[in-house]
Amino acid sequence: MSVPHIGLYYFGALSLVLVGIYGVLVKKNLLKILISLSIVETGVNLLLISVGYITGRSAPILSEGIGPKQAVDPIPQALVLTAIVIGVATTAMALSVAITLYEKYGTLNIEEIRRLRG
Amino acid sequence: MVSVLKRSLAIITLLIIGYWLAQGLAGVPFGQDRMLVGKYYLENVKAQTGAVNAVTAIVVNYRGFDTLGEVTVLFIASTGVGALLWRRKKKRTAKTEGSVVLRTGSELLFPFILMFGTYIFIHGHLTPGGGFPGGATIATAFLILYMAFVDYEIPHRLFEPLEGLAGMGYVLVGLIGLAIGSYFLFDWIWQTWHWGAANLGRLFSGGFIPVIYTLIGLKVGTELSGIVDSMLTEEVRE
Amino acid sequence: MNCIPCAEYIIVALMIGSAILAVEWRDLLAAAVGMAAVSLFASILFFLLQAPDVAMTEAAIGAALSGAVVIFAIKRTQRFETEEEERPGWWIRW
Amino acid sequence: MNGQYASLLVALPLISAFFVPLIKGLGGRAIKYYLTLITALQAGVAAWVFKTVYTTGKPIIVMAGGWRPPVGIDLYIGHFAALFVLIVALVSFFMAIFSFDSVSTEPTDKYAMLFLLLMLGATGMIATGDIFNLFVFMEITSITAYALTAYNKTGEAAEAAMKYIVLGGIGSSFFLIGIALIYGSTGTLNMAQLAQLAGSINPTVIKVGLSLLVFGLAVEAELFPLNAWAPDAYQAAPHPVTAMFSAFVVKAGLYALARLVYLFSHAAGWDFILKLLVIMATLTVFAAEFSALRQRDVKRMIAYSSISQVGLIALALSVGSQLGVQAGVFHMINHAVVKTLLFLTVGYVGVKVGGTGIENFSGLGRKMPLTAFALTVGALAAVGIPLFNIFWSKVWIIIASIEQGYAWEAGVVLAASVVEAVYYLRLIHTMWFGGWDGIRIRESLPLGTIALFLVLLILAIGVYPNPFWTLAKSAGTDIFNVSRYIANVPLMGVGP
Repeated sequence: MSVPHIGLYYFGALSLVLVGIYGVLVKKNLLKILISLSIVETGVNLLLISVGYITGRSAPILSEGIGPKQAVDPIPQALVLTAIVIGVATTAMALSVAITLYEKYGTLNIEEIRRLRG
Repeated sequence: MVSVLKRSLAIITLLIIGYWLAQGLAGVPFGQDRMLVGKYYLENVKAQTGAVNAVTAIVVNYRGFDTLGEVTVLFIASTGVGALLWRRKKKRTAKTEGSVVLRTGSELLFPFILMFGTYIFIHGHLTPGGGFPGGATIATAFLILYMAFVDYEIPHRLFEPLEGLAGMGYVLVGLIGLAIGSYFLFDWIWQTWHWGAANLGRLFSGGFIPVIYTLIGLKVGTELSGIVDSMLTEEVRE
Repeated sequence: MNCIPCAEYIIVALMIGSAILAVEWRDLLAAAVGMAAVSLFASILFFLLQAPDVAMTEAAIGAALSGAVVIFAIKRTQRFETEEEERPGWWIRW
Repeated sequence: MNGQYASLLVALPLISAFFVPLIKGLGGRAIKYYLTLITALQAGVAAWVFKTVYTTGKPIIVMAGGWRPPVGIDLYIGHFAALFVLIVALVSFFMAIFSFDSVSTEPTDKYAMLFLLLMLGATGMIATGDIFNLFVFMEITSITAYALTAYNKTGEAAEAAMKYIVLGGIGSSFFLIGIALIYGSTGTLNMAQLAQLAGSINPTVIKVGLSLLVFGLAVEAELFPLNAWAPDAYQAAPHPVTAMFSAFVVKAGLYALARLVYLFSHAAGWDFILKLLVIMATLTVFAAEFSALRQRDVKRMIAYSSISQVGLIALALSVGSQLGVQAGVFHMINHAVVKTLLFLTVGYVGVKVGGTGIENFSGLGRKMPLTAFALTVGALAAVGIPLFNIFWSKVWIIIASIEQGYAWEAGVVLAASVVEAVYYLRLIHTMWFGGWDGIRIRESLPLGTIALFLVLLILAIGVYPNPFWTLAKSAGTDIFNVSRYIANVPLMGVGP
């Protein structure tokens, strides 16, 4: 049982994911839970990009002396573009549900909402 | 007391998850060349799609199906937000007008931000950026207007049909590809007609990438400003 | 001493710090700003990882627009997390 | 016609959904007619695809953009996908008709768009051959599902949607981390190529990555720790949407789960994933059956019953033998038919009588005889009585599990059937022998036709199971036989 060695970027991404999940588990305010979810998403995106990084290479825009051998992996970048947009879509959707809940129950606390619903 | 218990329980769970994930990540070391399909893209992107920016070529051309789905997700979000916050009569309820600086500045900046957004999505195949940041920039322009003026609203009659039309345009470009090149989302402009092969690396190249990015930019801009509008207008009670 | 690596360490530390603050602050407006800060630092990291497209998208969509949308939602609901006594057994019922 | 025209399965619902904002001025009724028309067209395309695949015996590979996989994204419409795309389209068509009576909440145009996109998402999840594309379609499905769950704008609906969003958000993040790990160790996202390379991946990475993928999909597939959203969402969503959730949204998740798990069957540490799935599935069955017993609301009760059946399907899929997968697919087909019928009739009662509490079903046999008859057939079928369709798939699941030495798994199936019998018989008793308030309600002709069609289908499968069992067998083989899957995808020579 030794803690595996991972790089700085992996560490940063993983910490974001864990901090976000902590927020989702512990917090009771709905907006806070959504903010935490969005932090998790940012962490996952950072993780994907770091998986595609290759030390010492430059961005995959093939002009001015940057050939195929000098560029990082472009696929994760394309994936993350998609994931970012999906993330903001989910956030917007979730916030409008939260607004509806607030209009119905007058609170954003999940415990309170449960109690009001019975 | 309970709170402390809860927090420590959550932290223990997280440490287990984190350890588990780190175990997995250790098997994928950072910074190494593990490209397989990626190498193919980098080697063939210029010849096969006419784009210089490999990420754009992947997003629009090689993995265009994903992007179609992504546009759909944003469309769903704008539709869903519209459906949930739908009221028979809606109006802006902001009370404080923006300061003079904000109002004048936003009026001055508005056309320039629009132009910048357009620039970003038209040049997507050459420089970083593309339809999504471009569209988001356009939405930011409208966001600034919303913040500066208490009664500003986007032209709904124009925006909602535009949103639908841009989406239909994307699918239609794909269907034309199906008719011409017998594959859905086939890049007929580049691969059948060879337009723009002479000026690789300039604006008029890249096959259908600029066309699709323009459609995406329009769609993303209208959708995101539609979401902002749905969130900022509230029900009027008579 | 080369200073690109130390800048990386500083940015990662700032990013994690703002994430923790975003989760812990009771003022939701501040938490929303913390969330936007996380996105902003992440977009700098994307830039350092040679992903300019992603960096631009993250800055425009992740930091600006999602922050704005969260702030609008706060405006339509309430600004502070309510403090109240917690009862045991919450994790069974969720 | 060229096989590439199967891409219309995705293009048609998309372009018609984008068209709705242009015709929203025509009013709600016109939009519902439009919705019915589009779903009928989709069913036509799906029927053509089904016919092509089953007469030629070869899958249709749609290559988006003309790029051969793994460079481009391919849609793999094999025996399973062809069958289920047809089921998705047909159920959507029926539910579009049902929407005339049951959905009156404004704004109808947005409902129509979301409805079409839910159908699109499930179709895409079933058809896609690329793991990230699967994620995109999963998000399309789940975000539409969030919006449709909250569509009624009641407090319960909003709370159910919120639960779904939080669990779904965590699930999709896990799924994406899984994709990152698996992409990082193989360099490809195409399912066929992943299956080729599966043997060479680091075992720790595959264990962590695959269990993350399983957890991510478990939200959609309603497996135990992540299915807390399901009963609430089923109860609060508009009635047609509930039927769609149960008939194909969860099936799409289960299929994706089975496909991904069997793709990696050559990888080290694969047995670990199967064990994990068996545990999750068993817990799903138990938790759902015992919750169903306590319910006073019929829609919620059927929702729990649906979840427990989903657990049974997952059990069958995770036995790890060809027969098990085939039995699971057969159960999927039967479950889709039966649950469509049950949610259709229960929803119709909810619309006409004004609620789905058990008290509303008292004397239904004389109030709405046709609906009550259909509901009874559906309930008897769900219990698994001989001469009804689910009997056969349960028998096959039991045989498959005994063959693999999982005797206790067969016990789980039997115990679940007993518990189901208790609460369904209670419902039937209330309907036929409960007090009647003397009111007769006129039943609508189109819905009666649909219900009778489904009843006849249930009886047909129950009496002549062989043709359907043959269908399920070829569809199940499509999932289980990975080497044939790899051989069918025209992979380009990229990489080692």
